[in-house]
This record gives sequence, C-alpha cells and structure tokens, in this order.
Amino acid sequence: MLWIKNGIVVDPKNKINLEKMDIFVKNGKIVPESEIKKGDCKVIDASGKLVVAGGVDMHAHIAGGKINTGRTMRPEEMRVVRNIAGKFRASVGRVLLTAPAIGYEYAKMGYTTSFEAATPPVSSLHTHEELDSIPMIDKAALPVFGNWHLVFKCIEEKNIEKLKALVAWAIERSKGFGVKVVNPGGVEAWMYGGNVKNLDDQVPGFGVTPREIITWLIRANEELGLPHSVHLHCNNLGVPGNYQTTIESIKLAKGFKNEKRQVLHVTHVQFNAYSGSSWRDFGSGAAEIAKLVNSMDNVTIDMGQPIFGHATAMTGDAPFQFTLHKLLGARWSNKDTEVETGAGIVPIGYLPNNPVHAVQWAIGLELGLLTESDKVALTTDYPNGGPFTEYPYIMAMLMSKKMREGELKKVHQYVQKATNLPSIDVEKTLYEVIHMTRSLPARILGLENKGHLGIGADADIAIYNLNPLETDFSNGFEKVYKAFKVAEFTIKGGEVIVRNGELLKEVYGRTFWVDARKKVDLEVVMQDVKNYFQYYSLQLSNYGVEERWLKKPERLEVV
Amino acid sequence: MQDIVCTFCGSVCDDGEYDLKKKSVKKFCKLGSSKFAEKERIKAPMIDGKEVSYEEAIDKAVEILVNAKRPLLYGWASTANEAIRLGVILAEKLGGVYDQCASVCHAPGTLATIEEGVPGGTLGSVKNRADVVVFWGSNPMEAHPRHGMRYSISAKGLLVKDRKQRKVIVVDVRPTKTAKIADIFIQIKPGYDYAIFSALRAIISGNADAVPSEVGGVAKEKLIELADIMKNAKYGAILYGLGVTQSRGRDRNVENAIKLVQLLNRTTRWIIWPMRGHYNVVGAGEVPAWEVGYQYAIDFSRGYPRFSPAEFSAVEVLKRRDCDAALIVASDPVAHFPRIAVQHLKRIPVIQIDPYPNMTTLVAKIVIPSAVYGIEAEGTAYRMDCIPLRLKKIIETNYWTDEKILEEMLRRVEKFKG
Amino acid sequence: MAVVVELITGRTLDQGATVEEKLTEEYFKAVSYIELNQEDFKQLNLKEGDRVKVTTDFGEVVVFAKKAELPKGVVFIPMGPYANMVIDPATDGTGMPQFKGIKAKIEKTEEKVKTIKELLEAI
Amino acid sequence: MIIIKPKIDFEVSVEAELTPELATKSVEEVKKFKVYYGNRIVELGELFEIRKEGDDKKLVFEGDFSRVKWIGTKMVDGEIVVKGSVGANCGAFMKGGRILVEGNADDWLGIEMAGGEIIVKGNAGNLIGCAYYGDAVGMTGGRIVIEGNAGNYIGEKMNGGEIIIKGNAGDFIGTEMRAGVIEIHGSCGFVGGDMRGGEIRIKGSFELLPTFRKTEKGWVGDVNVKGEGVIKQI
Repeated sequence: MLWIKNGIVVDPKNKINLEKMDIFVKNGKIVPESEIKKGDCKVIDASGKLVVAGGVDMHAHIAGGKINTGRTMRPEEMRVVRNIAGKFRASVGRVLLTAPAIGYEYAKMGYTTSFEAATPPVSSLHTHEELDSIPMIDKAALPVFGNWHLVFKCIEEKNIEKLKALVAWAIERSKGFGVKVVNPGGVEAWMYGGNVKNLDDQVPGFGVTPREIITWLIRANEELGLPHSVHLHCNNLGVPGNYQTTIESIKLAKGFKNEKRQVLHVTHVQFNAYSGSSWRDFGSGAAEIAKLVNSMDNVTIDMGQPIFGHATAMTGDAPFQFTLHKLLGARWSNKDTEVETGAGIVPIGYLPNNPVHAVQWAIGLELGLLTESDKVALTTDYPNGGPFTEYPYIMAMLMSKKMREGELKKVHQYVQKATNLPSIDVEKTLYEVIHMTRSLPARILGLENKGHLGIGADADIAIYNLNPLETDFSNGFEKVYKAFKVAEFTIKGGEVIVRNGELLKEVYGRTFWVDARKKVDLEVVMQDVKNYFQYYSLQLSNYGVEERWLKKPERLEVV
Repeated sequence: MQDIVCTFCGSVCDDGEYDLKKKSVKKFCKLGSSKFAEKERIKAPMIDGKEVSYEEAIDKAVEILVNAKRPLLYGWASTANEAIRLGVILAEKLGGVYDQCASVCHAPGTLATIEEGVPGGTLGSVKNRADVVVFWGSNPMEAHPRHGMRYSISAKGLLVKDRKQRKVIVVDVRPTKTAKIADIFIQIKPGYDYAIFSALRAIISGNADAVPSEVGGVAKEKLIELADIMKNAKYGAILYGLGVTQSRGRDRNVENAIKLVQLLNRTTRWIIWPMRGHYNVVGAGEVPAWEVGYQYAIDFSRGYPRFSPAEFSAVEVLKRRDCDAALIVASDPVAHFPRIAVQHLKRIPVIQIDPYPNMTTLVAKIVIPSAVYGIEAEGTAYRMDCIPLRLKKIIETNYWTDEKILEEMLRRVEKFKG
Repeated sequence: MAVVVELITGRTLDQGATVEEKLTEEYFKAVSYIELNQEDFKQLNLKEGDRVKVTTDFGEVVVFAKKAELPKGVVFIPMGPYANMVIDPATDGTGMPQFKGIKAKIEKTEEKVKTIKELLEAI
Repeated sequence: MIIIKPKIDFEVSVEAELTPELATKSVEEVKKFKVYYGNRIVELGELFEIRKEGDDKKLVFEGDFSRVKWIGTKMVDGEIVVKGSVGANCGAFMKGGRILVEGNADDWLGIEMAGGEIIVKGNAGNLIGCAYYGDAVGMTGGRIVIEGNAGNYIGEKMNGGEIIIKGNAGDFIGTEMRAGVIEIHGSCGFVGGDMRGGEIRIKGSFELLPTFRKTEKGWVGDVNVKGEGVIKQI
C-alpha cells in the first residue's frame, strides 16, 4: 500500500487541474482512502511536486524484426553505454536502444506504457519475445492489415462479415491490440517496384483502392467495437504535397461514429503534412490538417515530432524506405513479408541547418500547437523522428513560445517562409500537455485504466520535481525540461521502480491483447484462410501466438 | 502428430508427421529424418568422465565460470530462443564473451548488413513472387534439401505457379547437385565472387565498356546475359551461401552482392537473403541483438556489451588464447573450428551442454546432457528468414532442457555475484 | 608425385545427416574423404579408396580419395575435423576463418587415415 | 618518460588505454591507472613494472605487448615506443603524436586515425586505418608506415592521410576509399573496390577489379560509384 501525500495533481481525465491531494494505492490500483490502512502504507511526501499518471506512448517501434534489424545494421548506435551490468541489466544505445534500455529509459522519464506500432502478423511471436524482454512498462502491439492479400480479398468481395472475422482472427492469432494500416495498397504495389499515389489508385493485381481499404477496415473495426480505432499511416508518406492525401484520408472517417473514442487515428502526421511539389518548394501543410482535425469529432492524430540528431527510419512502408535510401544514399534494409506486408529501415539524421529537416521539425510542432489538445498525442514515432527520451523537449516546447523562439534561431531560416511556426503564439497549458502524454493516448488506445489517477486506475504514477503552482512555463522552460526528463518517482503497478532517475526495482509489465472472436463467426472466413495458406511458407496450424507463450498476457475481451 | 517443426536446418519445415509408435517422422528430408531418428545420447551429467547429478555438474560449472577471467560462451544455433536469452544474460553477468555459430557460417552477412543493410524478404515472398532465383555459392540440395520444393525452385506460388515459370540460376565454383537442376549454371573461379558482383553492377549501370573480356573465369558475354536476366526479372532473389561467406572476400562479397541488389531495385524488384544453416542460428543472433545490441562476437568484460569479430569471435578468442574457460551449448566447435582454435579448447576447462556426444564431449571437463528441442522440449526458433516458429514437445524425457540448465546456472551466478 | 590444387570445403547431405552422431563410423565416413577431378585423380594414379595426403601452409591430413565432378585443380573435403586440419585459420579481422579457397598440395600416401579420436589427440 | 614492463605472462589479454598523457603524472599515479585484465579491473602497477625517467611526454613499452590492446588510443601528442609487439586497436582514433612499434602490430591499427604517425618495424595485421564497425569514414589524416607486411582490408573508407606498406599487403586494399594515399612497395590482392577518390600506388603485382578504366593517370574508378580514384603502378 502506498500513500502519496500532498502532491499537486494534474489528472485531465478526471478534470483535476493543479489540486493538492493525496493518492492511495493498493494491489497495483488507485483506491479511495477508505480502502487502505494508513499505518501500513509506505508514504511518499509529494509536497510541492507534480503528480500525474505514468506516461503512455501510443506509437513507437520498440520490438520486433524492424528495430532488431536496425540494431544489427547500426552497431555505432549501440556504443552509448547507459547502464553497466550489476543489479540491473547492462543497457546501451544512442537512439536505438536494447530491450532493457527501452524499459529503463521510459521508466526514468515517468512513462509506464508503450505500444509497438506495427507488427507483421506472421512475425508477431518475435515481436512478443522482444516485448517480453522489455522491463518496467506495460505494452502491446498493433498488427498490420493494409497490404494483406486476405484483407484485399474480403474487400474485393465486399463481404464485411468476412473482413470482421479475419480481423478478429488475426488479432487473436498475433496477440495484437488493434488494426494498423500502413500505406494501404502501396506496399503491395512495391512488390513490383511501384507504389500508390492516390486514394483511388487500384492496387496492382487486386480490385481494391486505398480508399476502400481504409474505409472497409474502419467499418470492420467499428462493427467489432475494438478498444482502439483504425491506426493509419497514410499513403504518400514523406512526399512533398502529401498533406492533401492526408486530408482526404482523414475525411474517410466521416460517417462513422463512436461514443468513446475516435474512429480513425492518423499517426506520425508530421511525415504526412508536407505542401509543395518537390523538396525545393517543400513546406508545411500542418495548418490545413489541424484545421480539419479540429473540425471533426471522430479523428485523432499524433505528432511524429523529429528531434535534431540521430534517428533511424523504420516503417512498414517499404516503398518509402527505398525512396529514402535513394535520397540519402544510406544503408537500406527491406523485408517483403509473405503475402502480408513489407518493411524497410534506413538510418537518418535531422540537422538543424538542413532546410528540409528544419521544416519537418517545425511541422511537428505546428501540429502539436494548432491541433486541439484533445486530438493530438505527443510522439516522435520512435525511432523515426528520434528518441522518445526527448519527449520532455517537446512538452517544454509546446508550453513555451520563448523556448521556440530560441530554438527557431538555431535552425535553417527556410522555416520562416515555409511554415507557420514562427507566428504561432499558442502556449499549451500543463494540463493540456499532461493530457497529450497520458489521458489522451490512453483514451485513443481504449485503455480505460491507463493515463489517469481516478479510482480503479492502474497505479502507474509519475512524480516530478516541479511545483506547477510556482512554475512559469513560458520562461522556465529549462527547468520544465529537466523536471520531465528525470522523474523523481516512477511508480508502476503500485511499486516504486525509479527514484530521482535511478532504477530501484526491475519489474515486468503486462502485454495487452484484444479478443474479439465472440463478435464474429470465424467460420465465415476460415475456408478462405485455409485456401490462402497454400501461399504461405508455413502451416496454418503453426501460425500465431498462444497466450501461454507470453510472460504476462492480459486479454481484453470485446463483447 | 501433424505439422511437426523440424529442428535441423534453417529451412525449419513445419509440416512433418510424427509417428509416436515408430518414433520416426514422415515428409522430412534425409537431414530432418536423421534429426528425429533415435541415436546415442549423453547418458548423464559428468565431471571428468564421472557421472554426477545435474545439480553437482551445474555447481561445478558455475564455479569454473565465475572464477574465469574471460569465459567464452559459444554455440546457441541449435537451441531455443528461451535458452539463448539466458545464455546472453549469463555472459553479461559473468563478464564473458558471447559468440554463436554464425561466426563460422553466415556472420559475414551481418558485417555486410552493417555496411549496406539487407534488402530481403521472407521465403514466402520468394515462393509467391520470384520468377528468377539465383543460388550463389549455396547448395540447397545438400544443405537444405526441401528448400527448393517448399520455397524456391519448384515451389508453387501465387504469381509464379510452378517450376516452368521460374528461372533458376546457380553460380558456384563446382557443379553442385543444385547446379544440376538449374536452368543456368555459371561456374566461377574460387575467390572471384567480389569481382563478378562488381562486373555485374558495371554492366547494369551502363559501364560495360570498363569490364574486361573475362572476369573470374566467366566470359563477359555470359555476364551480360546474366545481367540481362536480372534486369528483366519481375521479382528476383539472390540466395547466397557459404561459398560467398567462407571464401576470399567474405563479408565484402556479400556487401557487393547487396549493392548489386540495391542497383537492381532501381528498375525492378530483387531481394537477397542468406541460406542460414542451423535451425535457430537466426535466433542466436536476434536474441542478443535485442538484449544487448549485437548479433555475435560480443564481449562483456567491461560490464557492457562490445562488438568486434576481429577480437571477440570464438575463433579469434581461441586463437589468441583470450579465454580461460568455455561453455559450449548445442554446438561442436572441436569438430568445426580450425586446428589452432581447438588447441586452446584442449587447454582450458570446457563445459558442454548438448543432447548428443560429439568431439567437444571428448575434451569437456563437465558434460551436461539436455533435452532435444522440437522433440522433447518446446520453445521458439527463427527460420532462416526470421519467421518465428514454435518448436513442439512430442515425447516426454527426463533430460533437463537447455533453458532449465541455464536458468539454474544463472540463478547460482547471480547469487555468487550478489 | 604431387599436384597443387585449390581446396574448398562445404556441407554434404551425409555430413549433415550424421552431424549429431560424431563418434560413429557413419560420420567418420562422411567427412574423411577428398573429392578430386577425374584428371587429377588419374594424374595421381589413384583408385577409389586410396589415401591422399593433403598439405597446406596450415597443416596436413590424410583422407580417402574419391572421384567427383569438379573443375580440374579444385578439390573438396566435407566440412568437419579433417578439413579443419588444413584450412586457413586466419579470419583477416572478420572472425571467419577461410574455409574455402586454400592452396593445397595433394599426393598419394600409404599413411592411414586417423580415426576421429586419433585426429583429436594429434591436434 | 614512463617505462612499462609486464610482470607476468598474461592468461588473457589486457585492455590498457594508455597515452603519453600518463608521463605527466607521478609513478604512483601511473601505477593506480585502471586497466582491464579480462573481466577484472586492476591497477596498472599490478600487472606491470613502472619506472619514470625524466619528464618528456613519452611511454616506452618493454617486452611483449602483443596481448595488450588499445595502447595509444585517442592520443593527441607525445610519443609511444613499443620495443616488442603490440596488441589490437593500437593508435585507434589517434589525433597526434607518434607511435613506434619495433615488433609486429595486431588488427585495427590506427582505426579512424586523424593525425600523427604510426611506424611499425615488423608486420601489421588487418584493418589498418579503417572505419570502425558501422562508421562511415576511416582514417582522415596522419601517416601509417609498415616496414614489413600487412594484412587485409587496409585503408577501408579512408578519407585522408597516408598509409605506406613496405612489404606485401593482403586483399581488398582501399575499398570505398575517398581520399588519401596508400602506397604498397610489395604486392597485394584486390585493390580499390568502390573507390571514390584518393590514390593507391603499388610497386609489385596486384589484382585489378573489372571496374576501372585505364587512363594516363593510371587506372581510374571505381566506375560503379562514379569514382575518381587512381590506382598506379610505381
């Protein structure tokens, strides 16, 4: 039992803003005062300190074939030593971190949940093995659907029951959490060296278009009532002028409704918010996207904020990765995966004096600032935009125009004409930024017990050495940055795991997965699946992940 | 039992049928059948040839390992990921060296990946899409007997429906069994893979004029013909083997092949992939990559991982007499390492964990028998293309699994180290 | 009479099928031979089953001779302890010894082929 | 000047990142310098006899140091003399000063060296002046002279400086080289794969890759990377 005394609490889900209050923890949950015996409690004096829910990263690449190939191809990344073996594991990595390092660094920062944003269903066991090796945090993985021949087939047949059954089956088989869509149709086109450019381009060899893939998957997702919405990485990622595709894709959510959450989450939008027709007249389309998102009540986005320095691009968007390889002349890994999906990896770096990189950096911030705080979550699309360990930088930037002005001086001045960032006066409040990093991502993902400090919530709590009542967020940004960088306490499932940025205890969190099989009749699709497995290189009976193989699975049943 | 997963080669066929009565397997090749056949086992744990209990053997092994200044922990390609993970953590806690069988097999491909990445695909993409398959220095008919049928040569796929729709090319220094069933066999001079990859790149990028009339024993016209086939493929795959990684040029050969594939992707689609040998040699690299950042040749003497095949690969460590104890798991370095490396293994205390007696058993001070994954034990392995498959337990055994043995070792080491 | 050749080593089906039974006669048979091109075979005046001594800068080994389809001047020994007596242990900084493409001298010999255990003792 | 001599035969190798900077310290301080002996951190004085003579910024290694790695790593000035042979990674990331090895040098000599001079009287191993794992650029400045023979993969990704091999060199010389000079007085194997710039001069025989064009300057290439590197017979 734990008693966090006198903290200054910000808990947006429960509409608590800067209230001095006590939090009580029992059996890993937040409980009312009446349920605990104060004498038996470990007491944390949080006087004058900020108490918030543990951070929730809704989109990062933390486990599976992509990041692991990234590690393999970049030994220079692994030379940064973060922890020497002893009571805790050795942990290393500059931006690409080892599994222990991922858990440790999130925990040090007060983050307690992170979602792997893309796993090929056929390789999910690998993704889960890595997730199981990440200590400290809760996690889950999103299987990808947007280029899977079986998905195309269901949509070609316009058979929603089949599609729903397939989605439910595949999420169960991959022990996944939701429906990720990456460059729908484009990755299949890449198998012949192509891509799709418009929502209405036909996918080579199939009678489907990206528009249909997205729409049908939203429909299936909503009829299944999954906790999370469709999670979309749009077409044309990384291409100048792509903000129009993004706008069109966002509009596909019109006509769908869900009381609890959005029906479409568009991810790492920074990479999909470019105006212009080439890298020469490249600029920001962030304002238009933000305006559209603000006008709709069923779409959310996350930033995909680039951080200057090293990064590694890794996505299921294989054709984009090849384009990036040609553009940069950099190392390139690619993985065409059965008839399901693909992926690519290319090392990159964001340089402040590079006009394109400066604009990308500004676009991320524009999106964060111009989009309503209830609709944009904070991410770097780790490790695509850079390290998650710099979330405090983004938080501080969103809250301080002065900090942005200082940073704007250091970057290529092309941002002045190509983006709106210099003229944006918005300063998000602490309440908003806490929402963008806790309660909002939890709501977007459909995690009811995460991202808040209400009764019944998981006791994932971060305490920062920052008195918000006495902090000038506009001017004291350095202090704000430092405070969020190193949590004074990180509490995971009721246990103190970090104190002043030092690891105290190694714990292993749960892996959430969603079981929607009760919502469908699997038989409507199983014959197709069986027929289609002749094109797989493994047996259907050996496909998928059993719950008992996972370290700490937690099934969320959709009924 | 149906859909048994084979734990012999990197093809990891998963369609076997096991007959519990006959204790034999159907559908698998000669190699797979040999895996599932009954054979001589190490009967009990032994110290200096004397039978002891598992606990005694483990206690003694841990004593040797914690007292070593630099223990080498080698093998890992024929065990499950669960055991490998414990092995990596054990190496980390002991301040030893972790290395795995790839270092004498396909690790040059990892070095090439460091240089250029690896534009690849799964075996399913070869089966379904590849209309041209090039086996370069690889001989699946002997090393991966069902590869051709299941995934590459005659596999029936979605877009490439049968053998007739697929062109199979073998590039090798000798007419191998695979060369016999290829459409085109190109015989090259040993040690000239790199030069030939360079020549093909030059031809494809419009610099054929620079290429002399013969390269590595192959006439220029023949290279132009090969380049044409490559350019005109819809979806090609170079599947390379030890002919490339173990000969002159090693990783540079693979690097150059990858550059060729990068170039080909500018006009069509090609992938390249290694024909990995042991059933879980991929896991033996992937697991340490996520645990400590590197695939092999990892030294923990400073308490954090460092990578340097020039210093920390098992052969270099042994040649330099740079380890004072060795834990060998699921491997037989005495049979497969050069003589000078074996000499050092004879000098130092060797602890072996393996189901079967082999040449390493003959030099080991401590021998700990283990269960066979895929027959007597369950676990996870990664096929040559990194597709994960779950190995099944078919029959009961009293042998401890590698996982259990290593878990016990780790527990004792942690206790010892405080 | 000796000829100078290029030695390569590699997997074979038999070597693979017996690799988990290293202390058996079958494994011994699978790895203790050398394959030569017909002309080289003839030049050394060999019959199937004759013994050949292979000498390189790195060691020597006696193995059984076998005729095979190989380019002239290229010989093959299955991967394993016999091959490893004569391959080049230098990894040139890559960690990988040179198992293939080693200059070797081969000659007919009356010396016997060592058993696996004798071979190990001699290392 | 500090004189260092092994006290024992090492069971496993020693990693000692010793630079002439040490010569500015007292003998007692030098003896306390931490080095790795396998997985043990020990004081330099436990493994070596240490003597000080005069104040010049110089380290002298007496005896066999072939199992001592990382000598002279990151050194910026001063002098190192190894009377015997030296272990791997000698002079790695060196910026200035001079290293003289009277015996042989092991692999990874002068990794990514930026300045200074390394002279090896005996033979040297592989990967001289190369880029370390995953890095894009090798040696950028300074000079490495090997009086004997050298191994494979010399000057890979080199972008400046000079490597002179008086004997023979191995295979794959100057791969992906961008600038600088490699001179080989003996013979070697493949030269200049994917070379973009710089010059490789060879007195003996070598193997040319099929991707160079003969010009008045010598062989120019590698055409595969639109390279302007020059390979010359001298």
